[in-house]
Amino acid sequence: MTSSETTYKIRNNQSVPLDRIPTYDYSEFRVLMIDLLKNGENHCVNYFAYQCNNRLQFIACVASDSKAIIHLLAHEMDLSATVALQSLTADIPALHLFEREIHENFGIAFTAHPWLKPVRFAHNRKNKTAINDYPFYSIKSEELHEVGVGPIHAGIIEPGHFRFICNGENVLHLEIQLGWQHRGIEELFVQKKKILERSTLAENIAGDTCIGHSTAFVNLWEGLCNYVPDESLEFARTIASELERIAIHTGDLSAICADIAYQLGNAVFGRLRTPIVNFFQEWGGNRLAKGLIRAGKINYPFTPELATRLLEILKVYEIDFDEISAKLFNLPSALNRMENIGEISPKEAYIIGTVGMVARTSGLNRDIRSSHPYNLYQKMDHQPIIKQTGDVHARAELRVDEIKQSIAYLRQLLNKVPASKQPEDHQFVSPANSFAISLTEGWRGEICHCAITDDKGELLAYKIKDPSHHNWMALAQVVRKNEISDFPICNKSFNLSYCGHDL
Amino acid sequence: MDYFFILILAATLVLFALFERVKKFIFLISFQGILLFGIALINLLHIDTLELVLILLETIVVKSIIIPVFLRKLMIQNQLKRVHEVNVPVFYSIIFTSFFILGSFLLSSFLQLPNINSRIFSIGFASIIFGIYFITIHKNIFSHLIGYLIIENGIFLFSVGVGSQMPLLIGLAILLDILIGVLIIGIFVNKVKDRFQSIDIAQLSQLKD
Amino acid sequence: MLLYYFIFSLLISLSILFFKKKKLSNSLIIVFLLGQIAITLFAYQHIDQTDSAFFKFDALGILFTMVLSVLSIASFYYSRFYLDYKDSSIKNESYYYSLLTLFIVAMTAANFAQNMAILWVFVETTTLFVAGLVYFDRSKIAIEASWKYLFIGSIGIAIAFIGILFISVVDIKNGVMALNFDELIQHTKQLNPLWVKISFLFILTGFSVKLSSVPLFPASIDAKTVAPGPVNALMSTALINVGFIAVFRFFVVFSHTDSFLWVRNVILIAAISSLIFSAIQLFKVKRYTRLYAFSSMEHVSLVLLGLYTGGIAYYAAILHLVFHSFIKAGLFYQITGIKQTYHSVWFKDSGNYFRIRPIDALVVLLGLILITAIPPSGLFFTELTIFKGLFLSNNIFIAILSLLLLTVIIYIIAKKIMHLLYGAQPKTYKETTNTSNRYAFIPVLILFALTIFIGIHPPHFISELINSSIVLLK
Amino acid sequence: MMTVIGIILTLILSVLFPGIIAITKAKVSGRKPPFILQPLFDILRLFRKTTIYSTTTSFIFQLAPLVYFASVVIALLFIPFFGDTGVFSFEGDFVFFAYLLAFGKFFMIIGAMDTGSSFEGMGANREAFYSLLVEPAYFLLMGSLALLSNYISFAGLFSALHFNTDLAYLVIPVSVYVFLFITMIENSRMPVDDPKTHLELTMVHEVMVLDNSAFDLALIHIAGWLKFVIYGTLIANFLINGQESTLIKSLEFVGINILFAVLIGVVESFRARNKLAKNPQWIIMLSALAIIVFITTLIITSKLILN
Repeated sequence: MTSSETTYKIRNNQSVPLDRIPTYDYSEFRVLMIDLLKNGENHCVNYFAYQCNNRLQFIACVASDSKAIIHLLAHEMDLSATVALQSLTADIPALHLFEREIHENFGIAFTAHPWLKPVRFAHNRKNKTAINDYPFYSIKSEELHEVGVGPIHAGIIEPGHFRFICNGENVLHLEIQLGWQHRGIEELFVQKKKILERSTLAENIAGDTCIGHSTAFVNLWEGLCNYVPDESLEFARTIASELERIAIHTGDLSAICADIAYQLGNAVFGRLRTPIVNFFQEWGGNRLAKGLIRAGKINYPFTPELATRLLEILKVYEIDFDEISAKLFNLPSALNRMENIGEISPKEAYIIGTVGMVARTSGLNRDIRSSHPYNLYQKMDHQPIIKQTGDVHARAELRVDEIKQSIAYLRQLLNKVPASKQPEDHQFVSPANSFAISLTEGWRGEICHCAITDDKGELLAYKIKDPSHHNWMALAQVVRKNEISDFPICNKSFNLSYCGHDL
Repeated sequence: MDYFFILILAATLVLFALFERVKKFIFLISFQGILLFGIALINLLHIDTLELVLILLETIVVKSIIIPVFLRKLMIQNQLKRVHEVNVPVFYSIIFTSFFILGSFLLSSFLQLPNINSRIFSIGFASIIFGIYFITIHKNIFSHLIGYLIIENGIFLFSVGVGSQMPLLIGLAILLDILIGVLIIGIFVNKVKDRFQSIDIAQLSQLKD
Repeated sequence: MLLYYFIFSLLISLSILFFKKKKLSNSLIIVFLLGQIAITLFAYQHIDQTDSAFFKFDALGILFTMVLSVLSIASFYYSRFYLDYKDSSIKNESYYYSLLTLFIVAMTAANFAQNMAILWVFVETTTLFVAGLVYFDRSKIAIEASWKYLFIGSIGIAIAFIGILFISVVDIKNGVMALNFDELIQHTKQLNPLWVKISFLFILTGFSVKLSSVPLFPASIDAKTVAPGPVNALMSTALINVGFIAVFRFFVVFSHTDSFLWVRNVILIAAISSLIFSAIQLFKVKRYTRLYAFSSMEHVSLVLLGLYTGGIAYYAAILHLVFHSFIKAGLFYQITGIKQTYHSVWFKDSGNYFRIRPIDALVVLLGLILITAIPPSGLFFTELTIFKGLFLSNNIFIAILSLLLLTVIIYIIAKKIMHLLYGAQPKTYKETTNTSNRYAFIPVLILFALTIFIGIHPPHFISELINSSIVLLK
Repeated sequence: MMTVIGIILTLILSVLFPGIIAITKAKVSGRKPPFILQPLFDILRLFRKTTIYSTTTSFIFQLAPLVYFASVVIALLFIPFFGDTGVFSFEGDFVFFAYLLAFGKFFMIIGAMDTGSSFEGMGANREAFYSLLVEPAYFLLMGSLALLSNYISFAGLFSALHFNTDLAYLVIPVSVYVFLFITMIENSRMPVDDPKTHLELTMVHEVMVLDNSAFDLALIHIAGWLKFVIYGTLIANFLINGQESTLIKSLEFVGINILFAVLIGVVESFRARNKLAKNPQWIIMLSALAIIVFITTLIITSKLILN
């Protein structure tokens, strides 16, 4: 029995009847998962449980990085049965957070899990009693001291608590506790029935990845309802996601410069971001592109005039951008703050299961645009940019290179603007007892949305996985052996989402 | 006037201890070449054309142009950016270096050497000591090459300081030695990098029994 | 004359490198060897005559060049086996031969150098060629060894240069420098005693890479660990002789100064510490190449002891080097045989050599007897003379210490070689069709026989050469 | 007379100083600059607020800003202007001057420790360490100058600095360079510390005064400005020692100080801050340079004779 025959294989943005997904005993499931994930080309994009008629269904989605397929497999258990499952984390550490989440939501005890702590301590968890002494990893020593930072920060960032164990200025260990912004988004998806409400929810999963999450949602929904979007829709979505990438990467570069106190870079990159987000304003009336991406239609069609305007903006943008990025990467004092700081080796990055930028800076080729292409990426031959060093410098350089790549893509796309139809509401009918999955490469990395419908075709469960999900763990790892004062720059170079994790 | 060059040369030693970027090392090596030319020119009393050409060749052409260009090539080929791994923290290195410099100036003042230009002796001595120190604290063979060049510069200073007239033969010999030495050692840096995927000296410890 | 020799050998070396033809290389090598013999004979004919301003055919140079010429014939002979064993390409082969030729030329030149700068240049040149030859294997450890040799050798030679600078300043006011040894000996009264002392320290330190003595011995030991056998044979013998010549020429100059006692004490310290280091290191060695390399270090320290003792021991020291050259070269030639048998030079992979290759084993046993200075080895007579000198000059404590260390060293060497000869056959050993030449041991036997013969009955010309080379010593 | 003019100029300049830096930085990065007196308005606003003290602090915390401010004001009175002596002047006053500033800083540090916050402890630790490292550079430099001029008071030292030998051309730029960066370190500016950062883990000086508010904070800020001008004046003293009229000297003085502020603005714009672990080695480098100045003065004064 080889794993290739034992899973249901699905492509990105497709749906499948639930009964087609092979269901196993947990022990079999476990062996199969280990078998799949020991292969370096696969990584788990989602593993979750949902409740259905007093039974607990577990579905695991394992994407292959080389073949454009996603393996689906499942196991189930009786809700009343209090069986302890043997944890997969010991074999596949990347799964630790999925198991913690399942443990939190359904009270499943995983044996041999190294740190079975609630992920978010949310009000909708199984065990609703408060935790008095919140467990934090600690080391007893006279020489070490603990520094707790947050959840309220000096800068304007989202809430998160960071617990450092330091030896003098050096960090030995960092534990990150998030969950302060838990809004129950996944449940809201099920509760809110209107598609407009759901679209709005998707836009607000993570404020800085508005396009990424809403694209994932609409692709998922169209895939579920077997609606084939026309080229103009895909065109608009591709343009928007590349624009978002440029805008946020530029803003990140500005923030990195601010953290290393490079005033010129901070000012210039900060200024450069503005015309890009202002273009969203011109296009769809919102600088963060809210209301732009809708299932089955686009309310603000992309016109050839907009294309001309965008090309002008990019032309002006590129001149300044090239100059300041060349300056930044030739400035010794700036390089000293970036090189060999916050390093993550390819091996570590693989074990943690990093995705997106963090993976690509550590030599892992993980880019949904090339491995599971969607929208217009299917027609482009996207070559991911890979860096090897995995330090702050690599992450900054990757941003610069990706911006350049995105600009090139935009120029290529803008050559031919497809004509748009008048926006009209399509009546989506979702099939009963189905599962759909959508993978999108947001600027931060791979976004995974999964939907499951019940016998009436209503949403039964909706699962979201932001790229931050895994990458937070990577951040906690990279600060080790670095100085505590280098934490802000490491954090900024990852720029992970708090609310995307908290959901 | 030669004090001027000598003291700036002393300052470059401090900078060698402070800097960590390969690019800056190469710049300093090149800069030292120019300083050496200044010192040699001022101190050689009866200078004839041939000797001038030789010194010019040795300092400006070889030390501050050919070798830096070659090192630059090495740096680009091996993607060297920084020389981080050091056995002694830079902080202490700077203190040590200051003491090397102060010590060698005081020593040569104290010794009052009869047959040697003690100004040049002091800085040459400091360069050699510093070069050896530089090699011992670094774990990276590219920095060892830099350390070797610092020692060679110190030796050049010695040969200027010893006699007001440097025999042509010795000049030529040093020139040849440095050029060939650096080229061959440089080629070996490449080989080591190819074979070991790193130029960390810790890799080179298989021979011990 | 040497100029023609250089041009001749350079042409040969370059044609070997460029034509890359096996037969042509072989005949060119024979031509070169003939040239080498010719220059040796020419030098012997023109003893004590200068050759241009930079070279002089003096007795010591001639003696060591004779040794070198004999060994280079043998080395080229064994290189054939080594290269066959390595199954190397014609490209590598011509690279090897070309470098080996140049290496021999550089050593010959260094032997005859009369000018300090020239001596210095040629010693430095040997470093470059040795590094190239050590790198021949292209393995990781070969890179490591050649890198270390090159690097430490370059630094050492730079240090020696400072020493040369210090001693060469004879006329302070006019900054006149004497670079010829003969000229310098006439000016010894003008030398500054402090500078003399410091310069000898630098010179000894610098040439210790070649001499394989304290302090810079590790580089040369590492290089000898991985160098090809025939190259190793030259490095452990002829190159050591070059290092000795370099130090000895300065030693002769210093013997005319007031600081001679100080210089001798420095030599003593170097000798004793080398002996101690080699004894300690021998406990740790796990490879035959390293064993032989440290054994060379031991013999060098005995030679240095001879220099310290003076008188009749000068004679013994130089003769000791000649014997050591023949015996050690023979042992290193045998290494190729061991390598062919076990495909390794590690102790753990070897054993039961007597059963596997009886004749070769017999030769190794003979080599062991000779290198540990058991009679009829010539080394026995020289060591006896050196220690006699030590006792007579009231250095009883030093003599006893050295003898103790020597006992330890002999014990270790004998034990390791006995392991090779009679130890249990290693599991890694695989019976192979014996590819080696069955008569490969004959030249080694000739070398050994030569040692015994010279030891028992030294030919007149040898004792004459040695005597005239130490005549300048005070 | 000159001293009075000097002090008045100093006070005016100290108010303008942060404004000039801010304007330079804004201009360089292409932003709209703030009004030059904006920092002063901020301070005035702080003065109107009520000071709030944490319940865990003792009187030391309340005293610290006052002591700090007072120490800086007194230190100001030691500075000589245009070749004239300061208000106070005695032999060895530059040592006293250094200790006075150190005394003020010491109080700030124990004030920060008094709050018991781990951040402020971290900041105080860093600041104390950097101040300690600056000391050798300062004393080596002043010692060298004293050796060169044969005076051991500020006034005498600056009045008797004669740069008539070639080597003095080496002494001036290196001394100015070292002094410039001593100023940057003492005032917690780039590249050692970044006054703009608001990340508690990377701050040095800012984190130390995290708990101070209103009046106390205003005092600390003003003391910081004064310190800038004090060092600016010391640097100016290196360069102004001709026989011009008071007016020209005053203009030169103002010019040098403005130039100084602009220079700081430019330095802060065009480079990134040091990695925190690099700071100690960077600061000790100043001492190494001071040693070279020291050797130079030894050679000039023939204490060190090299043939």
